[in-house]
This record gives sequence, C-alpha cells and structure tokens, in this order.
Amino acid sequence: MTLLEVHGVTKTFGSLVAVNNVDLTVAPGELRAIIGPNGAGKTTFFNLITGFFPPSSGQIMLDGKDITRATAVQRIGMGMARTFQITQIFPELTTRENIQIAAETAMGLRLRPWIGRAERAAVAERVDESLVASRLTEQANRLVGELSHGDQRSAEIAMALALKPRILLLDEPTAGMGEQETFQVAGLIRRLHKHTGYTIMLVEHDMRVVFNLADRIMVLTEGTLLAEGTPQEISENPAVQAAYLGTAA
Amino acid sequence: MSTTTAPGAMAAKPAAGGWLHLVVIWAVLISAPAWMGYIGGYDALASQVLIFGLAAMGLNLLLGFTGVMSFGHAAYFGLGAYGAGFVLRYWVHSTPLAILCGILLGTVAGVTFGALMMRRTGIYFAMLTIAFAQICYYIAYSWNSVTGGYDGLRGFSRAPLHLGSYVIDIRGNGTLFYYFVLFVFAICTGLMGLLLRSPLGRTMIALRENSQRARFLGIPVEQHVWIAFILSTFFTSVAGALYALLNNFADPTALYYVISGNIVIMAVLGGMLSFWGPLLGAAVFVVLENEISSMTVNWMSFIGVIFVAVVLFFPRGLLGFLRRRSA
Amino acid sequence: MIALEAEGLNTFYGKSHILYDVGLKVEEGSITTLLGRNGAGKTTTLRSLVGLTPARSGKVTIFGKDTTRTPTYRIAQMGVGYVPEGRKIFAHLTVEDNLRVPMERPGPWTIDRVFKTFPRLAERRMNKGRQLSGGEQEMLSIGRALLLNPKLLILDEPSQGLAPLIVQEVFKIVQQTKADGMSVLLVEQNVRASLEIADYAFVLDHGIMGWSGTAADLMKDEERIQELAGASAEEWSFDDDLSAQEAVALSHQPTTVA
Amino acid sequence: MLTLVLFNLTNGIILGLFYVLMALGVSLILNLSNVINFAHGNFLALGGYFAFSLAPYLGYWGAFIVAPILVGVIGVIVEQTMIKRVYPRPHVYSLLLTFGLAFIIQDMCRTIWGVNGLPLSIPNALNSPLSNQFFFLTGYRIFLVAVVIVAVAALFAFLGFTRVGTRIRAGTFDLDTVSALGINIGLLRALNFGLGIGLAGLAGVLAGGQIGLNPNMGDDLVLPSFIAIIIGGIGSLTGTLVGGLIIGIASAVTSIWWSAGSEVIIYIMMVIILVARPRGIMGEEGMMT
Repeated sequence: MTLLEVHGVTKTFGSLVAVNNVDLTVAPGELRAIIGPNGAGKTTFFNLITGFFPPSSGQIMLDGKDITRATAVQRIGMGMARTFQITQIFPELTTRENIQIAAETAMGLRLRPWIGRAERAAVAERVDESLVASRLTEQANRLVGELSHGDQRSAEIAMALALKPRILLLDEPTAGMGEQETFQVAGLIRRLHKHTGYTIMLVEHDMRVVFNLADRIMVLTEGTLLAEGTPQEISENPAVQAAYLGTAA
Repeated sequence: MSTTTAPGAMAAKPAAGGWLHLVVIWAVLISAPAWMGYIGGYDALASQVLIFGLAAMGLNLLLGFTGVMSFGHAAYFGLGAYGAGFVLRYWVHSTPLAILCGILLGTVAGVTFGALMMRRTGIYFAMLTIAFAQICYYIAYSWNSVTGGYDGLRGFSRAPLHLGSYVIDIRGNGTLFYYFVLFVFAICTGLMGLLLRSPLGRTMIALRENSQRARFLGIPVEQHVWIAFILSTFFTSVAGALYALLNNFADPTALYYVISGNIVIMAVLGGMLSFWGPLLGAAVFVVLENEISSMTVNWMSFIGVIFVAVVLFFPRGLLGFLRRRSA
Repeated sequence: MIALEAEGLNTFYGKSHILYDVGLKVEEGSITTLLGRNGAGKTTTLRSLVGLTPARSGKVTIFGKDTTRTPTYRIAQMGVGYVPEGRKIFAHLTVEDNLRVPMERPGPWTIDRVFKTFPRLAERRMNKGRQLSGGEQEMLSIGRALLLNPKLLILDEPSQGLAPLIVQEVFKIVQQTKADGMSVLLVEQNVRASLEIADYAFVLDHGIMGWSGTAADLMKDEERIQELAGASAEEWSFDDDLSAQEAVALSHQPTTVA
Repeated sequence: MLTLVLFNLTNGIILGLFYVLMALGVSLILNLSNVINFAHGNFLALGGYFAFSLAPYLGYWGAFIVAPILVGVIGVIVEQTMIKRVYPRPHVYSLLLTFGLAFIIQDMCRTIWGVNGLPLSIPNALNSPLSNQFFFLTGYRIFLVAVVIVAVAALFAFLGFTRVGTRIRAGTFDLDTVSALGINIGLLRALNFGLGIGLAGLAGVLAGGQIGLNPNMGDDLVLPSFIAIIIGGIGSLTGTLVGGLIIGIASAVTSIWWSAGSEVIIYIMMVIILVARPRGIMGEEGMMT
C-alpha cells in the first residue's frame, strides 16, 4: 500500500533540468528523508509534490488519486501539509493566532464572517492540542515573530498539525538552526512520527537528523535519483559517500 | 503580497482598541456638533470628516489589513454617490433606498472589477485599480443624458427619515444629518470590527502577513483578495452614498483619481496599521484642506506638500508616530 | 600582504541575527575557502563582505582600505569580483549582453578573452541567459566577474548543482586565476575538492567562525570533514516520553496506520 | 467623406504617438525603479512651458533641444532628493509621493505661467498645410511624427546597443548583481529617471506646438499611458511600445466613426486583454507582477 506515488517526474526551467525522471513511493506511516548536495533538485522535487508548480512531465498520486495538476490548495484539502526551508509564519500575530488561522481554514470556517460558541470552542480545542503537541503552550500568547528560531519552526509545524494532515512534508526543518534547536525540532518530528504513525517526508541536510529519524532515505544528485534504501544501506553506499564528501578535483 | 506593510510594522491587531479608546473616540464624535463651531468648523465639515473617514477605513480593510494596494477607490466612492443620486433623482424620494442603491452600484462594480484583477499582485494590481476607476470616471463624464456629464447629477435632495409614524427631517438640519451620518458610520465600523475578529477577517490579516504561508494552509489567496476587495468597496460605497446626501449632488470629481489619492493619503496619514488611524487621517486632511483652500490660491501646493511630507517624514502615520514616541 | 580581512561581523536579516562576531582573512595570492553546513551563514558572510547585506557591527578591510560602509559598486571597482550563489545570470539578456554589464577595469580580461577561455559561451553568444545549462551559466557568471579584472575573486558555491566533470572544470579555472595572481575566497559545499586547491580554510557553524587554519591541516581532520559534509551519523538519544496531556493531544491526530 | 476619415485618423495617430512617448517614459521608470510616476503628465507640461520661456532667447529650435534636457535634469534632481528615498519602501509610498509632486508641479505652472492657455509658436515653415483639401496635414504634424519615430528609435538603440543601456536592462532584472559588477546603481537609476522624464519633456514641447499650453495639458495622457503598459505587459519596454501603438491606432480607427469614443476604446481593449491574456501582450511569467 502506498500513500504517495511519484512516477517519472521531470521539471525544467528554460534549458535547466532541475529534476529528471524521479520515482518515489511513500508508504503510510513511513518517515522518508530526501538528501543530496545543494542544487541537487531536492527543494524543486518537494515543490512539485506540494503543488508549488506543476511538473514538466510525470505523474503524482496521493492515495491513488492523480494530483499532478491539482493546485496547492486542493492538495491541502486532500490531506497534505508542508513547512518551508525559510520559516513561513505570520510574524506579527501571536502563536495562538497563527495556529488558529490554520485550524479555522481546515475546519472550513475561513469564509465565515462570524462563528458560534460551539464552533469557537472546537477551534480552541484544536489549537490547544497543536500547542500541547508541539510544546508551545507557554509561548501561545507571544508574537510568533519574537520567538526563538527553534520555537518558530515548532510553531510552523504546529500550524501544519492543526490541519490534521495525512502526510506532513517538511522542507529542511532544521536549516540554519543551532545544536539545541536542531535537537528540539528533531525531537518533535520523532515524537509525532512515533506516537501517531504520521507519514512524514522531509528534505534535510543534517545527516544526524536524517539517520536518527528516517525509515527510508532517497538521495538526489543533479536532479536524478542516486540511491534509495534504509539508513544502513545508504550509509554504506560508495556512490553516496562520493557525492557527499566530494571527489577530489 | 506584502506590498503595503510599512517598514518596522508594529503589530496591527484586529481589535478596535481598548474600552477607554472607544469611549474617548465616541465621546468626541457624539459631541462634535457642540464644539465644532469653536474651532472654526461646522456641521457639514464634521459630516465630511465622518464620510471620508468611513471611505478611508473601508479602503484600509484592503490596504492595511489585507496588504493589498488599491489606488482606485474613488470608483466605489463615486458610484456610491451616483447610485444614491439616481434613486432620489429618477425613482423614489427615500434616503434609505438611496443608500442601499449606492451600496449596490459600488459593490457590484467592486465584484466585477475585483474578479478581473484578483490574480494580479503588487504594482500591477495597483495600476489596474487606477485604470478601472478611470473607466467609471469616463462613463460618468460622458454619459450626459443619465449622469449629467461634467456638471454632475443635480436636482435631488435627501429625504426625511420615516420611523413608523415618527419623522426625522434631516433635510435642512445639518446637525440632525450629522447624527444620521454618525449612525450609519457606527453601524459600519461595528461591522468592520466584528469582521476583523472573525475567521474571515483573520484570513485577510494572514494574507498581509504572509500570503505564501496562507496558501499552503489551504486558503485560496486570490479568492480571499477578491473578497477583501469587495468588502472594502462595500464600505467605501456607503461613504459615497452619504457624500451624495450631504451635498445633494453627485459629480464626476467624486470618481476622479484625485479622490482615490486622497483616500489613500488619509489612511496612511492616520496610520494604516491601526483600526481608527484612517479616521484620524481623514479628520486632519479634510480640515486642513478646508482651511488651506480658503486661505490661499496655492492650495494645490499645500496639499501636494502634505502628501510628500507624510511619505518622507511620517510613513507610519500619526498614530504610528505617536506610539513610537511613547514607546 | 592581506587582500581581505573581516573582524567581528554581526549581520542581521530583519530581526534575525545571522552572523556572530565573524572574522576571516584572505592572504594575497592565496585561495581561501569558507566551509560550513547549509544555513551556517556562508552566503551572508560574503554578502556582508561585498556590502550587499552590510554588517551591523564589525569591520571589513579590503586591500588595506576600510570598506565596512562602502557601497557594493565601489568595492567591485576596487577589484573585487563576486560570483553570487545561484549565478544570477541576467536571464533575459544574451550571453554577450551579460558580459557587457560589468564595469571594465583595465587588465588582461576582455570579452574576447572570456570567449577564448570558455568556447561554449562563444558558441552561445547570441543565446539568452535563460537558455543556458547550469554549467554554462556558471561559466558566464565567472566570466562576467573576471571582466572586472579583479584582484580578489569571491565565489559562492560554484559547484552547486553541476555534474562532476563540470565541477572539475570550474575548479581548474579557480586554480588558474590564482596562478594569474588573483586572491580567491571560495565558499563551497564540496569539501574535499575545495580543500584540495585551497591554501587556507575557515569553518563557519551557525553564524560563528568555528575553526581556521591551513587547508592541509583540515584535510587531515577526517572527523571534522565528515561532520562538515553533513555525513556524520552520531546517534542521538531522544526523550520520547509524553506527558498525559500530550498523549491526549497526539491521539487526536489522524493516523494513516490502520 | 474621405477628408473626414483622414482627418480623424491623423488626429488619432498624433494622439497615439503622445501615448507612446509618455508610456515609454513611465515604463522606463517603472521597470528599473518600480515607481509609478503619477507626475509624468506634469513633467510634460513643464517641457512645454520651458520651451515657451526659452524660445525668445534660444529661438524655437534652441528651445526644442534645451527644454526636454532641462526637464530631464529636473527629473534627476527630484529623483535624487525625494524619489530615491522611497525605493526600499512598499509601493503605496512612491505612488503617494509622485501624486503629491503632481499637485505641486501643476500649481507651480499655474503660479508662474498663469491659469490660462498660452500658445507655443512654431516656425512658419512647419505651420502651413501641405494642401488645401487636407488642411489638417500640416508640416508640423509630419515633423511631429518624424521626431517621435526618431526619439523612439534612438531610445531603443540606446538601450540595445550601448553599455549603459545594457546595464539598465540588466538592472530591471537584478539590481544587486549589477552593483556587484561595479555599476553605481544609484546613478543608473537617476539617469534612467531623467531619461524617462526627458521623454515627457519632449512630448510637452511637441504637444505645445499642437494644442497650446495649459497647466493640466498632460493629465489626460497619464492614464492612457498606464493602460498602454498594462496592455503591452508590465516589465517589457517593447511591450509598452506595442501597447502604445495599439491603443493609438485603435483610438485613431475608432475616431473615424465615433470621435468621442477614442478614449473609451482603450479601456475596452484593456479589459479584453486582461481576460484573454492576463500578463499583457509581451508580459512574461514572473516579471514584476
């Protein structure tokens, strides 16, 4: 059984081939990591899956449905949620309000110019759960733009959680973070995965994060698939070693 | 889409201010006819402040709260005025119907133009708003037989209000009319305040803060820009309808792009990141314009200097400036 | 002689503090490489050095002149060539027009010489920038910077997204520029390849300069290299226990495991 | 009948040329500096008035050359003292700034040259009709067409073939990189602004000889020039030229059978283009939208 299937997707920008004929299948409950050197096409691949732009060719399926041409908003409605390499939040709003916007959208309230008491309570409950799950309860009423880097990233993940997605896609969740913050965010991802069976796909540079979290890893170089396998298999793969450590010029 | 977020933006809360603020604001507005005379004002000027304040607050739903730039709100202001005028001139002598028709005309235009523009962003969107406003101006200007062309739509006057058997005659009485305007203004600002606390209002602020994040939470950005645009044109057209009732005429200058610029400068001058800022901006601008135009023939230069000075020296507006000072 | 020296740079993007007291030095006639993991602040360091994102505090000296507050174009005119991350080709201009943009300082590099050095570019002279492959764009970006006839060449991840053969070519060019007497500051993710050609190395970690020394010394430090490449697989022990409240909250998330 | 058709057509073409000249100036500034210049029509008026005041000393031809340059210089001064301060800010500020400038310049013109219209006299050689039947085909109109063609060709040659022109085109794409290549982008923007304003000044001198001078003579050309840019596609100067020509020709053709419709048609065309080709005729994905 697969949740996400990608068949031979290619993306070109002008004459640049950013992603070249890549396949991928992600099983429910799997934590899949995509690694590769800078410029290998990881983020482009990620953007194709989340509907940032359409592929030049190939097919993307979610839960057996073809979503190749679906818009980002449609994909989110079908159960995708994503975070970004550079944290994307609503900086001048509080952490609670950030998550509340996500919750209200997911609950189909975004067009409502008013809401009743019961709905308000349901929203509050969902927001509280996201806050608790991401350990942000104490930061709930602070402006999210003023939180630490790690907490901002946690808040972004909490917004994704409030969507109650079926698959969580994280683009370099620990990019630009210190040791402690990396550990904090990695811990959150691991808890989510371990205790809820969340299907998670992440792009990551920090090998420690990847090897400590992932069930399976795929390696991209120059837009093509170099290797795929368990962390054990990948760490022993000579081609991956070469791609990462660089061949002497 | 953060085209309008001011540098060093302070947190713009949807809240309409604390209780103390509200009490002060409403006390000032309610008592205005009593003290306007002492500072050289008059009832019609006070009504004008409220009307332009409402127009600027309506624009600010878009500019300050959704972060989308419109430089063509004269269209909806002017159509509101013409809509009200058409009813009184050609149809029935009813003030409420006139206002409703003004709202209808302005908002329908907002729905239509908004649909054509909603996929465009940034400066492209701004240019389109200007162009669409010019279309309205052009129609009003050249469709002589209906709109009265250059001279405007004249020969109507506001009608008394009938509340059951009780009649409020707002025709000749400036003070009574002021309170009527204040009543409509209160309803509109109340609606805006509620809107900004609702899920729909929060999506607008979400677009201003980070439209990409909003899209990837499942908010269809273009659709919500459109809705924000429509809501904004709704309130601006209410103001336009009141403007026609105030003057007892509607002319093409209400649709001219100068009015668009004035409404924007009012919002920026007061502080577009606060709920009440545009009202303050309207008060300052309307009173200054009134004073200056009676003092000198070079009033245009003074108005121009106000624009330039606000941009160069008070980009956060008066409220932003005061808050920074006190902070 | 020192081509470039930076001391105590603190750089911000908006409110976020990116560089913390960063210092580095490029000896004249050397290749100095700046290494570090993704997001460590390498690109920001370069942008601060050339004045595109000026540091809030600290000091930059280039060829003995304080350039901390000097605008970017003046730094370039002093003889600093900058090859930005992602190449930043003018996509809507032809190859030839791309080469006509830089200020021409006197020196051996002319458009003709660039075409001789990079024959592929000569063939595509009338093509638009967006029609070039990644390797061709990199050549164009380097060629464009060389037209300034720089004394110091700053390159930001020139190997990014390129095939190994092309990477080798790019590194040969970098070595060639050193032979021509230029000083080079090279930001790279390709750790081994850059250490191979570099004289000195600096390692940036989370906006802090963590290590500096000769490239040869760093080459011997296998553990550090592994870590730099992001290839270390040290095991972490997580505290996965949940509070009761957290367990309840998480239990309400949809699980795709049946 | 033929006379009438030709009469309207010539009028339309002349108007279209003014659209082109104005739109190219607005577009130059918009593309490199991301500023919509509301005051562009007022710089046009300044061009006409400068020519009027200079003509007694320099003669018509001297004024014809000097006035646009002088207006361009004033444009540079305005850019350096005010406009450049809002470059890093959101669009609303540059719009408001040029809006305010429009008021100030217009009022200056009123104060200095008076509210009433003034004639800008042109050399007799240009003034006479070429034939009695086609009284509207004056030498001046042919001269006007020629000047606009030469000016537009010169502008495109400058942008296409000179280094500074290439740098301006590069700058519309990525100013940071241009500055890292040793180019003073502050100067580049000032020059470009002056160039755009100079075109308005030239349009003013030409318009003055055609319709005379008054303080708001440029106002009616500003919005059509925005439309020309929207139709042509924001970010593309060639698009602006095409857009300007299209609305010019469309209004010329419309005016043959409906002389009051020459302005209506450009708005109708804008709506059609918006629906059919949202980025404009030459607009590209991702360019300045």
